[in-house]
Amino acid sequence: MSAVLAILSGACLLLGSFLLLTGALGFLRFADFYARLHACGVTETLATALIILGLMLLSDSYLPPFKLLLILLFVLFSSPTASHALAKAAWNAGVRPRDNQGKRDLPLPAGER
Amino acid sequence: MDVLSYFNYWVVVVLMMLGFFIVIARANLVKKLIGLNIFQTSVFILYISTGKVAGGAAPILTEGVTLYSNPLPHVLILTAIVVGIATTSVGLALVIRIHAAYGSVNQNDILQQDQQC
Amino acid sequence: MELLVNSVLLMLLVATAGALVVVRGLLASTMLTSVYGLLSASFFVTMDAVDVAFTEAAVGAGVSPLLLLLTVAAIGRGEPRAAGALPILAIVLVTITGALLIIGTLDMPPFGSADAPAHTHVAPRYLQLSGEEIGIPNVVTSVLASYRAFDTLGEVLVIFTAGVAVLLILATPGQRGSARPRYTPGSHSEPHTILQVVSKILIPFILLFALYVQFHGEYGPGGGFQAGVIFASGIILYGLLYGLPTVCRVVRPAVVETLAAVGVLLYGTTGLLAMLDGRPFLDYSVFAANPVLGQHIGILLVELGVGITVASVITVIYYAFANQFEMAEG
Amino acid sequence: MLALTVITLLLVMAVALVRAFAGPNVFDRVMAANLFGTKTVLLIAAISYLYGSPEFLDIALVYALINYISVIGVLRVTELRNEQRGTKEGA
Amino acid sequence: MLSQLALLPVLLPLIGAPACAVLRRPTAAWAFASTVAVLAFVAAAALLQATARQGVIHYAFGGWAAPWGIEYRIDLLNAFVLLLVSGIAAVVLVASRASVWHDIAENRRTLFYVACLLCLAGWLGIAATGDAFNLFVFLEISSLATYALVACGRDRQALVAAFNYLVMGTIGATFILIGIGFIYMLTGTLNMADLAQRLPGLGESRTVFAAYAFIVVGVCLKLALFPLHLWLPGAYTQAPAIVTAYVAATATKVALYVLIRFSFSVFHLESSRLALSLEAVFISLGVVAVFAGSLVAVFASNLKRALAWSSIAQIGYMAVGVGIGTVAGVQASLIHLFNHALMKGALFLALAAIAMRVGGNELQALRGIGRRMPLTSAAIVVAGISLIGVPGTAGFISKWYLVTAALAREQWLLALLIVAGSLLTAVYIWRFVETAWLDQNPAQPATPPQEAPPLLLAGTLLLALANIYFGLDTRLPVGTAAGAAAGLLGDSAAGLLGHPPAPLPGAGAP
Repeated sequence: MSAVLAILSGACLLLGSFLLLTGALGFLRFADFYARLHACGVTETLATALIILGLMLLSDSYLPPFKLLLILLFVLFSSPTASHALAKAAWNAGVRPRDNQGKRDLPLPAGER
Repeated sequence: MDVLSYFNYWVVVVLMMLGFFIVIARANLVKKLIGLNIFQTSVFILYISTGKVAGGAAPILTEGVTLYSNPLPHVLILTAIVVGIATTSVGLALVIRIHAAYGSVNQNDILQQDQQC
Repeated sequence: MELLVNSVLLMLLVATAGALVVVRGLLASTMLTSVYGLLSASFFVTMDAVDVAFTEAAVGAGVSPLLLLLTVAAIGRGEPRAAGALPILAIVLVTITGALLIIGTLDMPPFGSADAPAHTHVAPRYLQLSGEEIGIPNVVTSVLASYRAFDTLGEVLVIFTAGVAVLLILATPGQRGSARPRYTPGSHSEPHTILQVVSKILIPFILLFALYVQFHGEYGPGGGFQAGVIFASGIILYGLLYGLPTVCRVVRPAVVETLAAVGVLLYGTTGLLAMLDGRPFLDYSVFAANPVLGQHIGILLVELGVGITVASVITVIYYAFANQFEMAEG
Repeated sequence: MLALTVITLLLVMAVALVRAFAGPNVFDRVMAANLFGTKTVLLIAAISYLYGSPEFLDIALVYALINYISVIGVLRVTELRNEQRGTKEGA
Repeated sequence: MLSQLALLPVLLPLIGAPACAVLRRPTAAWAFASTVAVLAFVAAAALLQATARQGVIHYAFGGWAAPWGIEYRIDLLNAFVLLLVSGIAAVVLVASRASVWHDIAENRRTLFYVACLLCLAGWLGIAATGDAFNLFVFLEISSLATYALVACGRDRQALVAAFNYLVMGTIGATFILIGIGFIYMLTGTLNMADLAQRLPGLGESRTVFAAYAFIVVGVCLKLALFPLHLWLPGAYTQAPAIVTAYVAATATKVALYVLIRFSFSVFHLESSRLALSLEAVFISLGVVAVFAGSLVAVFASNLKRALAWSSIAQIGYMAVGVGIGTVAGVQASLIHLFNHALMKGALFLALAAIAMRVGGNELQALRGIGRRMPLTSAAIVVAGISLIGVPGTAGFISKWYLVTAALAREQWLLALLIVAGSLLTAVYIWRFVETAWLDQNPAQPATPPQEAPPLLLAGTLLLALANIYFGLDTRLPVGTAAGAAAGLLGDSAAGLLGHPPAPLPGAGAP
């Protein structure tokens, strides 16, 4: 049983770490703000959930997984909200999506402005 | 080995000096306070580093654990952190008033304005 | 592994501090300060200083960047200036001080050695006897609230002084009492519905968590100070989203200012009770015949005093700063 | 595996630091700080298991909380400033 | 009750400050703060008596024994500083009402008095404590309150002065924190008595040297010893008149106490190899401070600024006393600490009264002030001649002991320089006398006398007369300082038995 749990947890951690790395890569390399936000925001939620799940599988008493669950819940609430707020604030401040080279602003869709 | 055991302290010294440098070299008053903040935080790191005992556990008494890190520096630094935030908040309040009175938070501008009077 | 985590964190700290030297914009500096706070807090965790990490996270990464932000908002971002002449005097001073510090470290006991004087003289008693004398597992709380309780009273007084000083400095002339937000309707163009809804769900849990930290401080990391900061941050979160006038209607400034003094007085009175009984100040054995129970009650009261004062003072400081910000806005 | 996770987290933190330093605009820095914060939460949680000290988890919870509040704080403040600038320019 | 006496002077303002904050009416706050300060003074006087009678008094907080808990260990020196600080604070606070009502906006007055009490609690806490870290905490309480008080000044320059004071003060405090950290690492203790026992065992450790250096630099920043004095002139000149009187007469004195305490009772400077080089440092910096401070004071056009620079000069004298490093030298330093507090208290209170009536302290505006405010001006003159060191005043006593101490070490040049410094003091005091009486303001015909408000005048006169009284009856400062200095420099038996003071200069009539 414990061996199964260990393997499961290892898999979760590994996958989570991998997702984190991809997110970080995107965060570092993508050309414009919204793409970077996308890279972080999307990977972050899943990666966090996976890593915390992996950690929960490792524990042998009640309290730590409970606290981890609280952390997870909190992150699940706050992280998307923060991303949303960031995007909205950036948009309101006049930051616009750019083309793939990050050189100029993309034209806005017809409905906007 | 000898060098390794002091490596921690030396890095902390570098941190302190970076903070100290910001305090005395930057003319922007907010930046000075940030430097002060860094300087103090680095001193905290020095204290906490000295409290660490290799292989020790956090000083919360637990069954079966015999070696703990030293709790006294922790207590001192808890107090010092409070002192730090208190100083920062008073300094920032002063900065706000200075900005209202001078229209600038740059030391050189302020000096200039005072000399003109 | 510990060594690796340790060294990487230190290097990240150096990188952040270096970036702070170079970066000129105030908002960027504020963000970096926040990162510095988080990093140093993580470093404290690896050094087993859980209570300190707790506090540094709440203060270094939370409160002080927030105050910096409010200041930057009130004074404007400060256009980055071209670098002036190389500050030679500063470099010389820093080099001398740094050299002196390095000299100072040379005769220090090596990092982590268990037989350093600091670990063999006074501290062992706390670790060995606090279990019997105080009866609570968290040794840091024992030392903080009992062995060195007078220092902690000083600490509460420091934070109280900060509150008094900020009010004294930022008091607007002509207003009755100290700095009070003016009840003008904010000009928030569009409400943040999502943020408001999510935060409204979270705030009760934040306050609940603050209470947990307050009363769990004897058993785990936490205590009055940390709880106070968390409680205040719940109030601040509300203020950020609903505007200063709204939060002032919910949590009245006059009440908070009084509470700040009440917390210190609670702490002081706890000590005075022992004096009235002819014992030394802050001797908790006055509360119960059983010394361990007396310590329990004493620590509980004292920590409560700390929590009340810290939460109120931080709220007061936030009000005073946010008030300036709204004045700058208006 | 735990060690690997810790190393990855440290690496991601370094990346976030680079962004916080390089910008280019405020929101990138805010995002970097936010990312840094959430990664610190995970780091503390992972270290808690690595070192076998469950009491670290409380700290991770506080980090998550503070992180959220400071992001909101930054955004509100920058936003209000922009509004302010807008009204001034409009007037 | 006697067993609690050691704590009372600190505890009264400490609990009084938050209690004062609850009061709503400024008048009530003033009355309350004054009462607290007076009570603290009474307690300190009783404490000094008790220490003189029964020697060192120990007080263990929370009932925890010394190196584990925090301890007050009140000897003659502690009690002496406690008495001085609480006494000056009591006089200034009682006298403060009119001036504060004149300078401070109505909605700030209550908080102003709360800050005053916090300041007092901080200073007394520093002076009483026997724990190095506790000292740091109380240092910060007093400093934070002082920054806010200085910032209450009327001009916007006060804000800048307060900010500079804050930055330098915090650097100083952080240096002290580094120093304390170093010695903690080496000894494992924070209790000063315990430190004093364990430090000599370490021999010539570089860490001890660095620790001492950091503590000294930090304390000297707070003390405003010459090259580290940059915050002082601005802060003293720009602060509200009462705050200058309150702070100038006390804050630097407490810092000097810390310097002496760390140098002689914790680090045993006198028996360490460092002594020689540090002696040179303190004496030369002190002498430079005397001349630089006095010279700037001579040319200052604002009397308050002149006296602020004069404070830097007087701190120089005290540093010289510390540098001489003998019992006589430290004794002289302590006597001057006492007398200088009386002089500057009187002078700055008088300036507060003048600022109320004239609107400022520019020398130009003071023409003919001798006729308009005869008693206040007389007080300035009395305190001024005491500052010069004319026989028959307190200032003479301190200079006498300083010169004697220098001569005992056969430092003739130093003695000569000390006397020469006094002549410079005479110049700027004379400038005031000239403007006040001899220089008629042609545009303004003789105005009727308009004295300071009664309480303020009473406080000023009290301190001015104290300068004469302690110039004639020197038992209190000289005797106590002798005992304290002897107690510091290892001759503890003499301290306990009330060591007979060094030969008085002709028993008061030289």
